[in-house]
Amino acid sequence: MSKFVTLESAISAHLHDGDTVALEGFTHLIPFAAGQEIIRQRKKDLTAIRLTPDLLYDQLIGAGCVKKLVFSWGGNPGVGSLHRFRDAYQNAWPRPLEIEEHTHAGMTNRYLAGASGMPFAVLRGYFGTDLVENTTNIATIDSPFTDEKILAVAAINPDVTIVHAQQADRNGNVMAWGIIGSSREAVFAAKKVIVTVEEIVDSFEPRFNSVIYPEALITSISLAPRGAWPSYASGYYDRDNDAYIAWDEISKERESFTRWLDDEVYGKRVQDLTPVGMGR
Amino acid sequence: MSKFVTLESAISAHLHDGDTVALEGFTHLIPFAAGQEIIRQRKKDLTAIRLTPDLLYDQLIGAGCVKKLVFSWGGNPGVGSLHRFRDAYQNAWPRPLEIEEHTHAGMTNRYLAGASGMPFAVLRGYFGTDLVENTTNIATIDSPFTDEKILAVAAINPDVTIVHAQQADRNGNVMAWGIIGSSREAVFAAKKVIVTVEEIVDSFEPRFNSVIYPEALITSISLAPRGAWPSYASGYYDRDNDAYIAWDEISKERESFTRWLDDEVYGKRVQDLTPVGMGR
Amino acid sequence: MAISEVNRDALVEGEKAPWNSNEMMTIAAARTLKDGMICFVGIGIPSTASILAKATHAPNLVLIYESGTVNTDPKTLPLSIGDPELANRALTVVSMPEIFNYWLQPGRIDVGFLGAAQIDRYANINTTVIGESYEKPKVRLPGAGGATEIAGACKEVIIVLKQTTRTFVSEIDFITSVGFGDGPGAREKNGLIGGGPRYVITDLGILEPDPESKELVLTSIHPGVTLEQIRENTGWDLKVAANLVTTSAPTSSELERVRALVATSSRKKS
Amino acid sequence: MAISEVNRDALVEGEKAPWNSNEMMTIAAARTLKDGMICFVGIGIPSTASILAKATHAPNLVLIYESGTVNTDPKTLPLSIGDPELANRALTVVSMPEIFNYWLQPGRIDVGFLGAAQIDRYANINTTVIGESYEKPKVRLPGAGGATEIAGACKEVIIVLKQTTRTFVSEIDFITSVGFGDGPGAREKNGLIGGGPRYVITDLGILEPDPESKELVLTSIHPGVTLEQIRENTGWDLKVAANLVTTSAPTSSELERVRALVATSSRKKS
Repeated sequence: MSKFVTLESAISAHLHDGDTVALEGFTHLIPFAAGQEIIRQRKKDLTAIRLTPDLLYDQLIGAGCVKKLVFSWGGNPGVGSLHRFRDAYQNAWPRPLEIEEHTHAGMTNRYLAGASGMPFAVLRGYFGTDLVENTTNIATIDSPFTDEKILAVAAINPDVTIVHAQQADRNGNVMAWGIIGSSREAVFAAKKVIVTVEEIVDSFEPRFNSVIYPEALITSISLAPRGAWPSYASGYYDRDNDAYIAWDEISKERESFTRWLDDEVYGKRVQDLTPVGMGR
Repeated sequence: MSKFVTLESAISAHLHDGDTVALEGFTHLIPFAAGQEIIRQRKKDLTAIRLTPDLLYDQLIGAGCVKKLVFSWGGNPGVGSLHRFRDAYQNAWPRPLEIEEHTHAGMTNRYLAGASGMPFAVLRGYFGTDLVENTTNIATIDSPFTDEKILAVAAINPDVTIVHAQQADRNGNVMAWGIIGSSREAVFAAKKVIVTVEEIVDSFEPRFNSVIYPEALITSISLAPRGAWPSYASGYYDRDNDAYIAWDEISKERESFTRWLDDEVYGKRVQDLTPVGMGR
Repeated sequence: MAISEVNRDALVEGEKAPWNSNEMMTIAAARTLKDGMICFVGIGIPSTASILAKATHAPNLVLIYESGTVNTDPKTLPLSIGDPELANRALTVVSMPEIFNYWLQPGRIDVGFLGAAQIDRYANINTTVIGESYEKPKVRLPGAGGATEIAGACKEVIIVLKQTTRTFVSEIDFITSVGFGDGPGAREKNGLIGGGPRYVITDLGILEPDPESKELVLTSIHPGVTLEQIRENTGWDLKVAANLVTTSAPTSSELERVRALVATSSRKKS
Repeated sequence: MAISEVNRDALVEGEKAPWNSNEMMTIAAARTLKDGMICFVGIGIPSTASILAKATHAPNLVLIYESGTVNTDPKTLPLSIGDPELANRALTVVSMPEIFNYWLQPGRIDVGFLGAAQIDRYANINTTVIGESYEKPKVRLPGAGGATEIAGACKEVIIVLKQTTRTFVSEIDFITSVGFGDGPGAREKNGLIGGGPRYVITDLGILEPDPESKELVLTSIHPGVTLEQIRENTGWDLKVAANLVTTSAPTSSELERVRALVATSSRKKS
């Protein structure tokens, strides 16, 4: 069966209520189209994992899809707060939100452990902070070679990892370039991998800082041009900083957010962009 | 002071008797020119670290530069044995050789720990083999999250790491592409980094599978065209498999090896290829 | 009486100064960066200050952002830590495990640049929650991001924040990133390999840790600001250096550059 | 009497067979690979067999070499594990930490392909030293390389080696890579997540572990070879399957392909 399917089919077939899911991409290549399709399909009770929840998870949280958030930095970069995240955490609207909080170094190493098939990874971090008393999935181990205590963080192996990338080739391999964040580790760590791409090409051209995800790692690929907007896809479109600034207003009140949800998410349907001859 | 110096100056200034040194590159980009300059300068008592000693360390060992070898696979790939390594280990010629033996996974994680500034790295490996009783710098730790025993390997932080790469730019950044092996980790793990390159360019072009070593990591850069021969430099020349096969004969007897040393190493002087206007 | 934030820009001899307090803070921060340093940069004022330093006295500053952009040379102010400007103008872009494990963790970074919501006398900082309960905070802040390990591993750390009794508090509500913990020996006890905070730069002055006690000491006061005003904006009994100096006023060239930079921001303020 | 290696190529009904024993071994190994498998390949016969399988019945075989070449499609036989042919014809080339930690260690590889200098009845293998002393060996072999963790983590392992009393020994001199240790439960005790050896393919026949005892059992005998000959070339009392079969003879197409491949080798033999 071809891995090329519509985004609607991909989310419907591979993401289930109650799953742990990581939508990754750091500032760049954030899978917004996939996130909004999750909202449209009214998935619920998700454990949503991501270093930077960003607008993406503010939307999912505000729409009531998320039961628990595992993260390391929850703001609107350069703008301010994530109002829907705050409202859920502080006021349980539209539902109570549990959190599990780490640092970027901790989260990226948790994915790394997951990618490596290890129960944990080791790093220097957390010691001396109040995170030690207030989070889970960390432990202290004694270095067997030196007189030091080292932090261990538990592996994360999401049921589903979702990433956006610039290109897929016709064999189902995927290429991303530019800022990649922790996406590679989140992909290797996952049980299933859903990818959205800007474009399907015959073959890849060399690029600086490129990462190729071989077909063997990937569960499904969907064409989703501008699928990372308002974040960006290097070589295709730039970050829409104005949209990030505008989100502050949209998300500030429940009413304006709900209106946005109705107009921009529930009121729209994902376009069927399955390339001719690829699956279905 | 410019980082661009002759290979002779680089080895003379930065590698000292008794140092631990890693000449890395896996099949590809093996720094043969640098290795032979080490022999010419009659460096001694080196602890020589490398996953695959290859012809490179067979030459250094036969020339008497090496006190201890830390490695994971000591053969002439596809051809047979490393005769000088065997003769040194089994017959102490030209001097006794200590060894410390690991697996590729162990060695690459030892460099990774060194690159990460950690005292150790963790992996699944070694358990059940006779390596456990016969090597050092390994330990067993209990996973703090699961009921498992995990192998820890001690970090390697060489005094000097030497790598060959295709290109340096005029700012002293270095770009390698193709098979990179454990070179990146060996570079990040080192106290000093000596690089030889095929070419100095104004700026880098995008390549598949490229790695860039920023100038900040590098101690010295020397121009050494064909400096990886008889291994290869993707985009410049291919592996000289015939030379690998011929080494079997050259190295088999002490006499033929000594003749090779005299003719091809001691009898030659590294060419001064310092680019005009770069240092000195 | 604490000076309100709005009138901080009109302090110099009763007249409106030719700079505002943000500009003074940014310029003072930029001046601490030496040419050739490897600098781990956060977004906001740290970013403005680093880009300013690279554009002026420190052209060989190596700027690294946690998004993975290594040796980048932005000409406009990024809004986020991974704006296209940062990626497009970088020598190379690497993954976050490489940035955190290979660059930051081994102590390879000369200077880390942090902001904060709260700071205490030992330069411990809070960016997690305001209020006494972690579970039921008064205000939920973004959290640690890269700050915890930046504070732990960089050879030195520079902290930039506005100085008020809300930010300079005798006890912070949550230790997100360790400065000097509870004093001498605390960093070593926690295995933090970096040197800890070197400067705390505010809109009113510059503080540095006492070499012995590790407590922050006011060492420089920005032009037009009084010591009394600084004391009134600090939530503890602030120590003052015997040789307290006045920060050099921004030069016209520094001001020109910082304003040109801020004008490139999507938000049109630094 | 054990057959010498030199006359193994002339066993079929007293005449010279139209193939040699290396070819039979390579072809038998190739046949075990199923289309679509992810295969971690060592150099030598494992490489020849994998490339042969991909060129014949398993075009979607994903070949991964420890040098970091992922999904490569070599048309000539590599001499080393990182020949230009492997790198140039790969989908991507990654670092060794990525190959060992992200690809191999989590059990993502379907089949690992190993050679050996010695093997025992539980398919434990030695590639380290010949002789009883590790410090003073009779022969120092190359060592583990990637084999230890390949044997540990792949879903299944295929071992290819010539069968003689020097290679099939009752006790190997050094356990470099674990097959089934000392029997049932040994892999679990050592935390080895992979399934262990699935086939041992020699120039004389095919052995498989008994599902219960984990001891190797002869399940197939190559055409022209006798059971007696196999017993004489095994250093322990070899168990034989009740339903022992004869390996299908190489087809002319298989022979043609394997010879064409071997002709591309720098060494001109597989």
